Amino acid sequence: MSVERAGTGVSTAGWEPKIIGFCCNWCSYAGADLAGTSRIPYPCNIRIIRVPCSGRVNPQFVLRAFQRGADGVLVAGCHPGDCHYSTGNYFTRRRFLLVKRLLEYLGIEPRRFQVRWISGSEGQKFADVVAEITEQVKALGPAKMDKMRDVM
Amino acid sequence: MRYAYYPGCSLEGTAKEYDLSTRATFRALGIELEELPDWSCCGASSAHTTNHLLAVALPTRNLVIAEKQGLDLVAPCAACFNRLVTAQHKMEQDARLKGKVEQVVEGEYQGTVKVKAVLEVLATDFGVEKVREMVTKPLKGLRVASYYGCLLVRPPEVTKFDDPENPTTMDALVEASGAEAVMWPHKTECCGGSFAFARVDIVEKLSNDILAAAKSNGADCIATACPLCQANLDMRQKAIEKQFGTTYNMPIYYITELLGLALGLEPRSLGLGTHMVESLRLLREKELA
Amino acid sequence: MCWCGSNIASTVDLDRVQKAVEKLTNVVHVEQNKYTCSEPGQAQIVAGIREHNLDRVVVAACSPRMHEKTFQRTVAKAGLNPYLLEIANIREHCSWVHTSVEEATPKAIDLLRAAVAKVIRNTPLTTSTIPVEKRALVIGGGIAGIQAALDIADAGHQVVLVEKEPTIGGRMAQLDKTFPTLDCSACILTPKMVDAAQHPKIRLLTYAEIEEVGGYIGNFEVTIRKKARSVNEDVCTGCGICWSKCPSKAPNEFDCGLGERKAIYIPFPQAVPNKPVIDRENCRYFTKGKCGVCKKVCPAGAVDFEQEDELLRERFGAIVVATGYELFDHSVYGEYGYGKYPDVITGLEFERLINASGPTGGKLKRPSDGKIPKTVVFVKCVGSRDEAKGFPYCSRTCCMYTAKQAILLREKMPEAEAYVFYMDVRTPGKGYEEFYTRATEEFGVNYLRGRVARIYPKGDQLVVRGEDTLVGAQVEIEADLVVLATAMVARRDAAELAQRIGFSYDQYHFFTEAHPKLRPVETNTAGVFLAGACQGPKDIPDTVAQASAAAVKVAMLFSRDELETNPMVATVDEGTCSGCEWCKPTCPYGAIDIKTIEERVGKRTVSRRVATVNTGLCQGCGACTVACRSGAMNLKGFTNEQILAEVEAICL
Amino acid sequence: MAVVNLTEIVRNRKEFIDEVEKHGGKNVNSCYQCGKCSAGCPVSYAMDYQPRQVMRMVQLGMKDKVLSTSTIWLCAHCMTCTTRCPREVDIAGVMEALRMICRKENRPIRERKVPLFHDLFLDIIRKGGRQHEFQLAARYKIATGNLFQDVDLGRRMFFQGKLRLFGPKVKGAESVRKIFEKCKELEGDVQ
Repeated sequence: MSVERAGTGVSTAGWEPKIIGFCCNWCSYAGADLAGTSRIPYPCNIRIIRVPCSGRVNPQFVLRAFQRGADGVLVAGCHPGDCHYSTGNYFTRRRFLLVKRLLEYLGIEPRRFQVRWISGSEGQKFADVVAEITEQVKALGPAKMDKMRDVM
Repeated sequence: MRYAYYPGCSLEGTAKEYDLSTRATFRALGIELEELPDWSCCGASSAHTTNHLLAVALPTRNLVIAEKQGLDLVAPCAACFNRLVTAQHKMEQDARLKGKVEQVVEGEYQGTVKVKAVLEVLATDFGVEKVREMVTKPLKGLRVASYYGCLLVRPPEVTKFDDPENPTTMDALVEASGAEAVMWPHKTECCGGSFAFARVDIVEKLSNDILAAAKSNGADCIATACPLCQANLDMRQKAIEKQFGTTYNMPIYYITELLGLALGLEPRSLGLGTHMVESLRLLREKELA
Repeated sequence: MCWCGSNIASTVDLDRVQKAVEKLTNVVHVEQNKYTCSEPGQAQIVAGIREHNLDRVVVAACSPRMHEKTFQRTVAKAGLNPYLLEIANIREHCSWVHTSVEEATPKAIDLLRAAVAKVIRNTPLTTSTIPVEKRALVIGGGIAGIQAALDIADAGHQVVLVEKEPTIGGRMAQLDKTFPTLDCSACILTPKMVDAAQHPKIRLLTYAEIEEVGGYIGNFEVTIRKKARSVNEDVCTGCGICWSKCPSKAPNEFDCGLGERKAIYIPFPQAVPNKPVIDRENCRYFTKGKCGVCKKVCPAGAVDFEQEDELLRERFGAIVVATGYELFDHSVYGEYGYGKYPDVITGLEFERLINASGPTGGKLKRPSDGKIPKTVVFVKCVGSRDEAKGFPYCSRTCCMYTAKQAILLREKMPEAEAYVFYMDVRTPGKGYEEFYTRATEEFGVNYLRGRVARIYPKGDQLVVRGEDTLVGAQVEIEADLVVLATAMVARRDAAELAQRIGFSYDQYHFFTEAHPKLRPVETNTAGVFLAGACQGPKDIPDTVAQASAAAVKVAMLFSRDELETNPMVATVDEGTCSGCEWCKPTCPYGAIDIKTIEERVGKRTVSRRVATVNTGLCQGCGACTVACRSGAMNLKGFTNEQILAEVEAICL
Repeated sequence: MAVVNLTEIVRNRKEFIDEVEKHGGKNVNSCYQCGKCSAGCPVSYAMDYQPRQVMRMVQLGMKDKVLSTSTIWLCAHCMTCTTRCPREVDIAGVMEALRMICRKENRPIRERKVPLFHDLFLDIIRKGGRQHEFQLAARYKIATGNLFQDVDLGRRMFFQGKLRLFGPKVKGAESVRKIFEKCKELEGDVQ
């Protein structure tokens, strides 16, 4: 299957990045909900996928996102020590240090990929993180992932 | 057993009896000492209070020489010992510093030489039991307070020698010599160290506390393994007595002097008799010299 | 698609969304609704399912954390498996955080596309049920265990209370008085001990330990080792002739070794059960083979030298762990004399020395020479708030027990002077600050702010040297007795017990609660609860509160005959599992085991090791799925395929 | 004591703490003011501020105040504080760092004789490779104008053969001089 990505090779004027956020159900997803109930605005570029735990996020999901044309990926979990499943986010932390280096190897700027700890009470932080990562990804421009198309 | 020997500046002057007695005692035990060729000053507290690099470079010059000699290094002076092991510790922790120091001393530092205090060589390498076996003139009836001071035991992660609050190595050697090791609480209190010039009043107060503690715990004399401690307690004792209106008359021996005596060596050959506080009278009273 | 009044509809152009969604493959029917969660809204969904014969439903509305359960019930009403529903969160994650319709509308389309992509890969999931064995095991017979056992039993359930020592009572039995009311510890504890022993629903197993724990919530299989007491409990009347005649003595652990007991003994007069035990290490019969006095004098014939350890296998539905604490061993402090000065004692030793039934009959005599001390120095934070030689945490109870001990001293011996070296005085409890104020104002206890640097002997006294940091000067006190407020630390076998039962503990080996704020008495292992200081330093009021809370959790569990299991659990594709076992250590619940399966390869039958998931233990975190190298591990409800489909749908 | 206006001081404290840590004072911010250092300090009685108070001044960034204390000069570097600190702060190292900063910035020194002694000590090593106690004593006395301090003691030591009038000769004295020069070059002379 080959999917043509909109905007490839086109001028970046009016371009808006697409960012995928994997949020754990117990902390970060709840933090995003709180940003909503508190009506804290943030850039519309993020699309959240709910997962039970940040430890559920397989690096494959991240790579697939970039392959299919995402410009940035955020993985958000509970603060270390607060994991609902007690240790899941420790795996996340270790795993994604490696993923950053793998991305660099693949020619994707590591800053396009970020792991953050956001608790269910940190609505403002969620909004801030989204604003920050959107800003950074915008500065980097569209991700160029032509080489990785459908090798997986 | 053979060691490289780093006497240090004090042992050439005010602490010459420490040098004499260390060499004599080691010879009597059959431990060979080979003086480090062309050694230089470790910089003592003056260097590390002034310039970090200098404080590591000065001892390292000597460590580099010792590495060429290929023997573990004995440093009788506690200050020298402390500066040498501190330099080693710092370079072990910080590779960049090591590089910088190597550049300064124009030599390569490998970290192959172990620096040891006299007490460690005698008690651990040689062995307290073996010392006891070789004693021919047990120092019966002598009540000795072992005084370690600061630089042998602190900071413990650097000196890796005995215990910082209640060391016992010297006490074991004192017991091995046939004397009685007095239990007392001031084993590692500070004597004032390098304030001997700039703040004599501090040295006098701190040394007085130590002398008073030794006396009240029933000691006849104090044993040391540091020229600074010995100098402060011995040379200043008269002035302290005057200042605090008390009398101690307490000889301050080097541990090597006491051991040499127990091994049957001549008091004069150990430098006994060159102390400021009469050091032979007590020994004669106890029929030990 | 829900308008949520104007909450969604004012920012998301739902008509535009509808047009986009209608075009998606598999989408049969789209409709809008003003308030989907309302009664008519839900009826509309049910009607839609029936009318269009739908087998998957996506609701685009508020957060699934809000109404996922509601809509699951709705689709179930229409005869659909509740797990064939997905929610697209277009309110909290879209309409409420974006202001312009031009921003929110395309995002809402993306979110719906992702939900559709996921839902077509949903499979029906069913919850299974497991039966609940309505018997509770309480481990530890201190005040926490006693309270938990009594509460569970009063709720009508069977309880087995296991205690390692020959008697229940624990640390609280060793205390003299309790703060902040100064009532006598024994007076309030012993009635509870008796209640526990006489309760028809409680079975006491003293001098017993947990050997093995298997199973899961509702169905634990526990092996208990009942150590040989050498006394037949059923026959013994506790008359006491044996221990009055026993010729061998040993230090009394209950008095912290400050007094003596016999080799056949009860730890203290109010012990429950009031049946002695033979300490075989100190008994002449066992060490020398001769004696047997106790056996000869026992009128009931209860002494049994041949008795052996007994292993009991029991089934329980829930476990309450209440194993308590130990005190920090202050012998690491060279500056305080390495624990070698006899007159430098711990707070617990002070309790025994001042207690009327203690080794000195309640006369505070110091251990070295029995002299009555005139100057007593209390040193707080020994082993606590000390990264270098102890633990960084605050031990929480020492401020109060030190104030109490200083008050007891001044009350009993007004001529004695009391000094307390402290860094902070922490009194966050009901009546605690007032109690501390009484210590300083009414009882004239001298509080000095500063940590003690050194304690050393001088004559028959101890010099305590500190800084009064409020004056900014060194201070020295020549004391007759020094009492160290040593920290509460985890029991040395705590980690081992946690591993045996299968729940987690922290870096200090205190047991970890499931959530530090919201689930303070649960562990991360379902069916195992915590009470008391095994979870962290705690005083008696907090311990009792936690014990009752744990009991309620047990009672809640036992209020049901069966438990529904979470259907969103990990599952193994045995065909691709390589048996590498990488998944096993990632599981925080110990839910993954390895089993051997038989397989036909060509004409031969070979056996192969594969992972298997215990669905009773699995909580569905998914950590194992990522650890799995062959992709054999998957998580129901959040499968790899579902999440990848969402990713792709968003990136379109 | 005058009111300390912390508004500006605290704003710049990070800079000062970094400087202290760069000069070897570790974990300054870990100090929680328990006073164990000061309680065990043998020289505490002679200091104008307790070592604990010095630590607090550093934490708050009170640079001028802390560098004018006598405490930093009266620390004997016996390391009792460092060894006992429950927060693993190297208090003796902080004192050392403060002394160095004080000298680097040519600030007035409260205990002038202390660094004077160290300077003379090092000067003799620089020139001769080893220490020469007689020279050190003589030069110190001249520099402080206190010619008759310990004269009697000196005479007795001389007769015991403990004071050598002429300094030792080290073949490598030249290489020691070079070490001084290079250290000066790399770290800057603080004398």
